[in-house]
Amino acid sequence: MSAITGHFSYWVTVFLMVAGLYIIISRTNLLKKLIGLAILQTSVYLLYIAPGKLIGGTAPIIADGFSSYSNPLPHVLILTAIVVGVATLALGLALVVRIREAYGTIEEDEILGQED
Amino acid sequence: MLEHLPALQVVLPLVAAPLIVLARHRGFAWLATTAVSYLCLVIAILLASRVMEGGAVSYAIGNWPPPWGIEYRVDALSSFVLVLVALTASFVAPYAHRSIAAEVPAERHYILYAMYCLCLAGLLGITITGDAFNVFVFLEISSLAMYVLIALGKRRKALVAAYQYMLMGTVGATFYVIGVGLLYLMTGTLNLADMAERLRAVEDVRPVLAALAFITVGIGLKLALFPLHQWLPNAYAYAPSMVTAFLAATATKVSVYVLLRFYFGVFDPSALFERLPMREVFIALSVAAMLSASLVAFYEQDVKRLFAWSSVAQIGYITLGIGLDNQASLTGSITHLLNHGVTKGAIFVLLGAVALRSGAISVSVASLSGLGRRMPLTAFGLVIAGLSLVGIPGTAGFISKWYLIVGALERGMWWVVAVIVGASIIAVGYVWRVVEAAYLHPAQGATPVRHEAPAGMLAAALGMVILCVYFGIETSFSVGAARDAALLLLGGAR
Amino acid sequence: MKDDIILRVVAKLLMPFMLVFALYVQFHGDYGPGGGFQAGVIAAAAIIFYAIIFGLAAGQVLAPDWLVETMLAAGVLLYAGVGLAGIALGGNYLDYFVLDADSVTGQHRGIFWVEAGVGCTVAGVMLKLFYMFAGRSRDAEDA
Amino acid sequence: MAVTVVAMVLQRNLFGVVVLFSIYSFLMATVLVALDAVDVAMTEAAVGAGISTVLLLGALHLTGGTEAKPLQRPLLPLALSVAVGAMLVYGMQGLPAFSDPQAPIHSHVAPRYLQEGMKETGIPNIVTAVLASYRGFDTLGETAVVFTAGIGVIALLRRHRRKGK
Repeated sequence: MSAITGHFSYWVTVFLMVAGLYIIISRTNLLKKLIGLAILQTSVYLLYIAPGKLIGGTAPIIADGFSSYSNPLPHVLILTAIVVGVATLALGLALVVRIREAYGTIEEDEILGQED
Repeated sequence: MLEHLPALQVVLPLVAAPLIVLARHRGFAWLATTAVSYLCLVIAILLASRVMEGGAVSYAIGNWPPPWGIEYRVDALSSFVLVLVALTASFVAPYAHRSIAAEVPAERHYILYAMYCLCLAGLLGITITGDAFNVFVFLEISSLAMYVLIALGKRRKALVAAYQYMLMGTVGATFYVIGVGLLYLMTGTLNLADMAERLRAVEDVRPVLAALAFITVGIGLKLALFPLHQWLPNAYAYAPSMVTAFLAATATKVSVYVLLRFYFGVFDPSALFERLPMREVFIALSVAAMLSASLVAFYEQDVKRLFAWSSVAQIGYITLGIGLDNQASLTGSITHLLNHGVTKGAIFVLLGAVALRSGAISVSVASLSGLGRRMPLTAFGLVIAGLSLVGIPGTAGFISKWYLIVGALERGMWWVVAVIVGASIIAVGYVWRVVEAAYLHPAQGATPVRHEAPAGMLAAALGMVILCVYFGIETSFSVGAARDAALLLLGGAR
Repeated sequence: MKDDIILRVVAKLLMPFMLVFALYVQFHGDYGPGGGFQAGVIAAAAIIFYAIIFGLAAGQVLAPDWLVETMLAAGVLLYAGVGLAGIALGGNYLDYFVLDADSVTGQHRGIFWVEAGVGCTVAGVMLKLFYMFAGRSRDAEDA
Repeated sequence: MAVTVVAMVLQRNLFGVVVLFSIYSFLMATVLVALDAVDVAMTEAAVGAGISTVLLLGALHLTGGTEAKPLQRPLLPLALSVAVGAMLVYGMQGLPAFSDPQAPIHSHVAPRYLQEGMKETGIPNIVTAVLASYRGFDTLGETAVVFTAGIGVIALLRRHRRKGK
């Protein structure tokens, strides 16, 4: 039982990752693929942050009266990851907009069907 | 000042980019880019000589001792890759001036140069850092810059190529983060050296194996490891010429470096290669890449795509050395990073010159006819670089293939030797198609007028061609440093 | 949405508070959650909000394009510059200890400027992104 | 959260997907608060539900519409994704249990931040201290990433007086 509950957050991670990856591979719409990518990236957040939590601990802001804090390092890493994620998303969207203007569609198979 | 070289190596191009954006001036942008590229080369060479004399250099950023702070670590392997990246940059930057003018609208030039600086900073940062997460951050800097650079290509297909590369590259980077996350959960540290030490004490190997798988696939996507190479031919073919040259010579090579670093520096390589059939997998994938991509190249009509496929094959050679996993083969692999980087860089730089003069949006093999008359020096350069690609003795390509063959023989794998030779013969085939078109086919239309590329471009291009020969004859730096690096990876001295 | 008086009034009222809140998040990041990145996003959001209600042109009067473009470069320079200051004062790169005689004050100073750099770039980029996407659609409609 | 994700996979109206994505980000932020990651939660709410949604809507406005076709062969991608997921599950079996104070991440490196961080930097919010000082170089890189994306979007989307087209 503890193998299930003890790793609950991991199961969420796995589920999100599979869903994100599935969207990326299976969809032909370029915009939808980007959303899949965003979900894939968010799946990582839980993988890092959940293990840093200590039950009974508090957010890592030092204050009197608390002695047990959750691990701050994953938070820092994921902050960076979020920022990188939104940067990638913005760039991807810009590309999609340009592709749409150049090809008149954002369906991958239709684009690949068009000759140059 | 000298002790700050590791930091300056990365910070200089990183600072140049916002300065260029602030100035918004084409001439300044080019000057700054070129100056920074040369400075980086000087720094890289100084660092390499320091490493050769006194062993690895460690630099604690923010003066926080590792593993709490981020450590920069220059050793035999990373200094070698730094030299490769900076060397290519210093040839491509002066060349860019004319090439870009012809291919990209003028108001985007300064952006392109800023992106180029960021990309350079990213690649150098990946190489020099000793911190697993810092690798990811700089990987993203270089990748985002790269996507933009590709998308600036002239044809609309460049956009799609950039999008595809972005999708696969980001999935790769995310996999890498997952892999690093697993390792972090098992060791509690992000510093690579510290991680390697603490990983030995880890009893449960399952997360480590999963991390290995994720990092392999993630970085494999980035370095176009067969069969994860789909993005590469399009990206190379549709990017602006100078971008292709820079990308082909450096980006995949730096990814290979990351893979080497993790395999031999973090995971315990002996346990790794004993427990899993990694060796067999790598050899099989490499062989498949070498043969299939070479064959595709042989039938390709577009010259840039032809050499892009040839890159997929050449990456096969490099990963083959990892799969063979002995000192000779690793020396071969690492030397090939440099030799192939220089060779491919030279080829794409020359093709850029051809594209500039032909004015067409793409260069097909047929359109090369009469090139020997029109642009004799360029055509001659292509022949030399092509020979180096094939691996004719006296050129750079020969040296690294020689070590790979020695490595295969040490393992007693005769059939691998046969594949190396076979793939080289196919390479003779596709290089010959180019040579044949350039020299033997009569030019279409009127008598060809001699019209070489501008002097600056030609000088840079021929400089790289000379390097192809230089590294084929004078091997004390390339092979010497690569051997040190291989020893380091296999746990020897230095 | 330009004509809705309630929206206009609310927007005008909210704007300064959002900007002040951004500043609070920026400088209070040492003691509570927040920091340069979050502050940058909030500041950008305030202006985006304004621009959505009063139109893109009005937003660009508030934060003109050249300013935004300068901001996004200046932030990175500021950050990297703090690092170089560390070298100039005899420490390592990004070494805050040497920024003041007292190392803790030095740390404080370093973190303050670095966060300011982050906030500057992030606000600039987020605004720029919005301008780019919104400006694009306006052009597309005209065409 | 899982429900919204499934809905996102199924939904073919892209506007719906974007709205769901926004909700998903808010839920993610809530979970992050529960896990003590207040800084991260704040960022995720601002970025995921705020900026990303604005950008997605902007792009949606420019590209328009719904997904054209239903899927033809959904099985292969599904198998591939599940295989990758299985790999992760395999690796996770060996990870330390949830909230185990003995786990390596709690016993190595991080304690110094928590115990000495306040003394060494004078900053009570350890996340800020680590972000800006201990791992300041990561943050410089992160700023550079944002900068790159900003310049990149300018390069791609700025209108120029182009000939013809």
